[in-house]
Amino acid sequence: MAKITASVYTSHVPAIGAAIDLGKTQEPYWQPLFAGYDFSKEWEKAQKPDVVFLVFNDHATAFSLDMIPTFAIGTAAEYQPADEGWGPRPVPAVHGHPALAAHIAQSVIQDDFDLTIVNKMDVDHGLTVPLSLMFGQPPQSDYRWPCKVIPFAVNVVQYPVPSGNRCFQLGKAIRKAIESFDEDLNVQIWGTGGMSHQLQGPRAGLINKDWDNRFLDRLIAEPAELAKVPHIEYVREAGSEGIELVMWLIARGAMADVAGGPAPKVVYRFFHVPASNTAVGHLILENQPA
Amino acid sequence: MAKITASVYTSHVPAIGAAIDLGKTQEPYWQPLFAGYDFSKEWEKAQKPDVVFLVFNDHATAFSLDMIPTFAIGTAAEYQPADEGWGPRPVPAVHGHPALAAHIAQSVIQDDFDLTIVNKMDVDHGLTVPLSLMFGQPPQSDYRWPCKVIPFAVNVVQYPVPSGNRCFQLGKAIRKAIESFDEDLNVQIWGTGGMSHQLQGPRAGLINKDWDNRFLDRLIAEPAELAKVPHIEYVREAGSEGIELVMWLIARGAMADVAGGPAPKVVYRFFHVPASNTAVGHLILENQPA
Amino acid sequence: MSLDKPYLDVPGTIIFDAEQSRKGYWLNQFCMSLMKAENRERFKADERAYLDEWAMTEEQKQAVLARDLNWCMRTGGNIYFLAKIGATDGKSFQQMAGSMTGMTEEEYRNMMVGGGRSPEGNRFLGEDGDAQPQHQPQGKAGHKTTGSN
Amino acid sequence: MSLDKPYLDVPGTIIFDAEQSRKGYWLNQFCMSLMKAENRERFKADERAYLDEWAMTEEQKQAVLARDLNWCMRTGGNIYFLAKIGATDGKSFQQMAGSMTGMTEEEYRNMMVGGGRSPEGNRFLGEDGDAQPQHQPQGKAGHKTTGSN
Ligand SMILES: [Fe+3]
Ligand SMILES: [Fe+3]
Repeated sequence: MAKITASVYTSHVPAIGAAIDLGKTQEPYWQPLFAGYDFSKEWEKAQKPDVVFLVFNDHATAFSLDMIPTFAIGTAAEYQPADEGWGPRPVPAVHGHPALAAHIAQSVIQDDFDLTIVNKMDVDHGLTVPLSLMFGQPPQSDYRWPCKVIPFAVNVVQYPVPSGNRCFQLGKAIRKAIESFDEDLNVQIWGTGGMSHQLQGPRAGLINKDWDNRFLDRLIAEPAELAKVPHIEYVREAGSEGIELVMWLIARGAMADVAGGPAPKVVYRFFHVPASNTAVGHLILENQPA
Repeated sequence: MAKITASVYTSHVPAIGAAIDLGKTQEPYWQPLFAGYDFSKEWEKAQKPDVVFLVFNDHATAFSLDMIPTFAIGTAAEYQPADEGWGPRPVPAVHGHPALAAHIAQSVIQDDFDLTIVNKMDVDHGLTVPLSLMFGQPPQSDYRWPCKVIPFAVNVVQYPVPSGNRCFQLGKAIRKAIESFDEDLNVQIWGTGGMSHQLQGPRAGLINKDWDNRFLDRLIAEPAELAKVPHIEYVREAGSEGIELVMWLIARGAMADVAGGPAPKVVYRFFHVPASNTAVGHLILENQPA
Repeated sequence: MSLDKPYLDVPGTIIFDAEQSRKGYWLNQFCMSLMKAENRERFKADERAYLDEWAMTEEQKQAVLARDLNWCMRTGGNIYFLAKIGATDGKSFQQMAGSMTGMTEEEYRNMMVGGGRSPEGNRFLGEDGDAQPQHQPQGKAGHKTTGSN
Repeated sequence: MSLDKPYLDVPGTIIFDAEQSRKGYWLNQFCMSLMKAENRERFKADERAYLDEWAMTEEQKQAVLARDLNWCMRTGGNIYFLAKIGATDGKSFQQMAGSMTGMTEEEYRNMMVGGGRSPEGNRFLGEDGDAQPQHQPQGKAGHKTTGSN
């Protein structure tokens, strides 16, 4: 049976990808940030997930205004890194898990989540930067990501985005779907984006460390309550792009405790300001044996 | 304020479009079918709707397997008739109502329906055939449809399609959205597709008049119960393509009685077999003053 | 436990679910390409060469070349996609649907005018309706070999 | 009653909702076109001519030519789309975001290294934070005219 063993939460700033790709990770500006992911890379080497269910948002890359899906699940075999205007990131193609993805789609749609099924999608920094942070740059001798990835894109670009509670409930449905899949698989679910940031207008550059850290506290301890926070609070407290944090609630909703199991173990927690315009938060939660 | 005054239900067979476009409506094969819509055309002339919210399904026309939205709402200003392989139907472009459509999208997404917003979409026979049946062919002297149309596409091509109950609940949310729009508008909601038909395999040609007529009875009298019918009953009793009938439940869910108002008046009912491979059903329900 | 597929016991019917969709992805995308007039021309000019541009299986290509829609469906095709091949050939949906029964065009058309195929005996595999495997092909094609319908 | 827009009272912020999206449709679709290298070349070769290929308003074109991202946003632009213009110009997200504050690149960068902009006074229109309309432009650009920050 497939099992969700852990959830991972991390920001996904494009400048982080650029810093990696241009070899700047040891510069004084970037060093503290990347040091914050040293533990995570070692942890992933030990965990060896088979599949990562990766919740992210497209930043006007694969989806233009022609079609804006609220929730889109990738059921393809492969996804190429996107050219976001600076050329594609020099990272491997992403390999999907079509059978598990199709299984999840079927289960979750029957649970009244109105997914869009996607078979063709270039993936932008929202998906590739978390992979780089958690797995490092794959060596040329074995140039591939160490696991399969199911991309799950959430609309957080055009308002209204899905509510925190909708995301949390969706996480529950995803858990049910994954854990009903026949094959033995070690599955992680990642929530990416955020934390506080605003990329627009005279209010650009807003950062709210206190709110961010309270978000991390509550995500660990009382996610169902946190899911009730309305959009407007994200905008007001964490900046217009801070709304990306609703995606973390999907990953959190898929953890065992939400379905009546034991509380997850907080394996790692990290917070750093700034990466470019953004506050970087990172959290690893492991499910515990019942 | 915008008001839903009536709902209309009709099949949307491609051959009906071809019969109209090729001038065959008075041939013995087609005459009884088109006669069944004479009342409806007169009724529409009296009703003069401002906007039709038109629930239909795309038949692998605008949506390939690259992207399959469960529910997609059109917020564009204009939609072109699609070339489904035989060339585009010779009918006018469809004009949308971007402001009302965007308002509905916003309201319904906030009510936890995970819509895909679409701004570019060619519309196939699923949308244009019902327009032709209800409005006739627009004269060359005034070559346009007599009202605006908000296209709402439902996935009924790749299983799993949304459940009958999900569709019915969505109808309720759409009603709430439309009736909270500031402008005075006479809005109709149409559910299209079906009735019994199967286009594939050795079982092609299946028709189930009894089941279809019972569906019409229940759609009028006990839609909430009807919405509980599982997919497999549609397939078994009404053929693999009979599943399109779940779309009628969206229109029915938007009627006043479902929100506690008076029962609608059955203005017209019609049933005919066959049109090509399909049983044609047609129903008009008018909301009554409270 | 895997998800239920309660539709596997319906005779003469393939439900286009996620599994079929994955199997038929390139076949169906090839079909979509025929919505452009210039692609229809290129396909008609050299079917095999056009098919070889797509990552379809050899079996899918053979099924298309044979215009055997049941075979196309078994390899993951969906009727709304496959209809683009029919449109390219100038066929109607009725001709396409009928072709999957073994009946002649006239036989199928007459069945429809007569009220269509009855659901009786065709709800579950193992019953005795005309859509059941033991009664294929239907119409005169069937009479030749089985002597009964 | 129309739908609530509870985000209209956040200073220095335009939420990209359905109304903005409709207003900015062609502006944003123009931006998307810059994801192709050949379009970036064509745009750089003759910006005006390239813009004229799109059904944008004259104001939207002027806003793009002026590289005034606040102006672009008022006409319906969204930052993720507008970022494609910045990418074409070789600008980073930090440079783009900073350009909307009136600060120099260095001033903005220093603000971020110092922990970013505080939410204090910037939650509601009418408060007195640095993102409020009465304090624009920010940084040295503001000091010149108002003498205070
Ligand atoms: Fe992001
Ligand atoms: Fe249809």
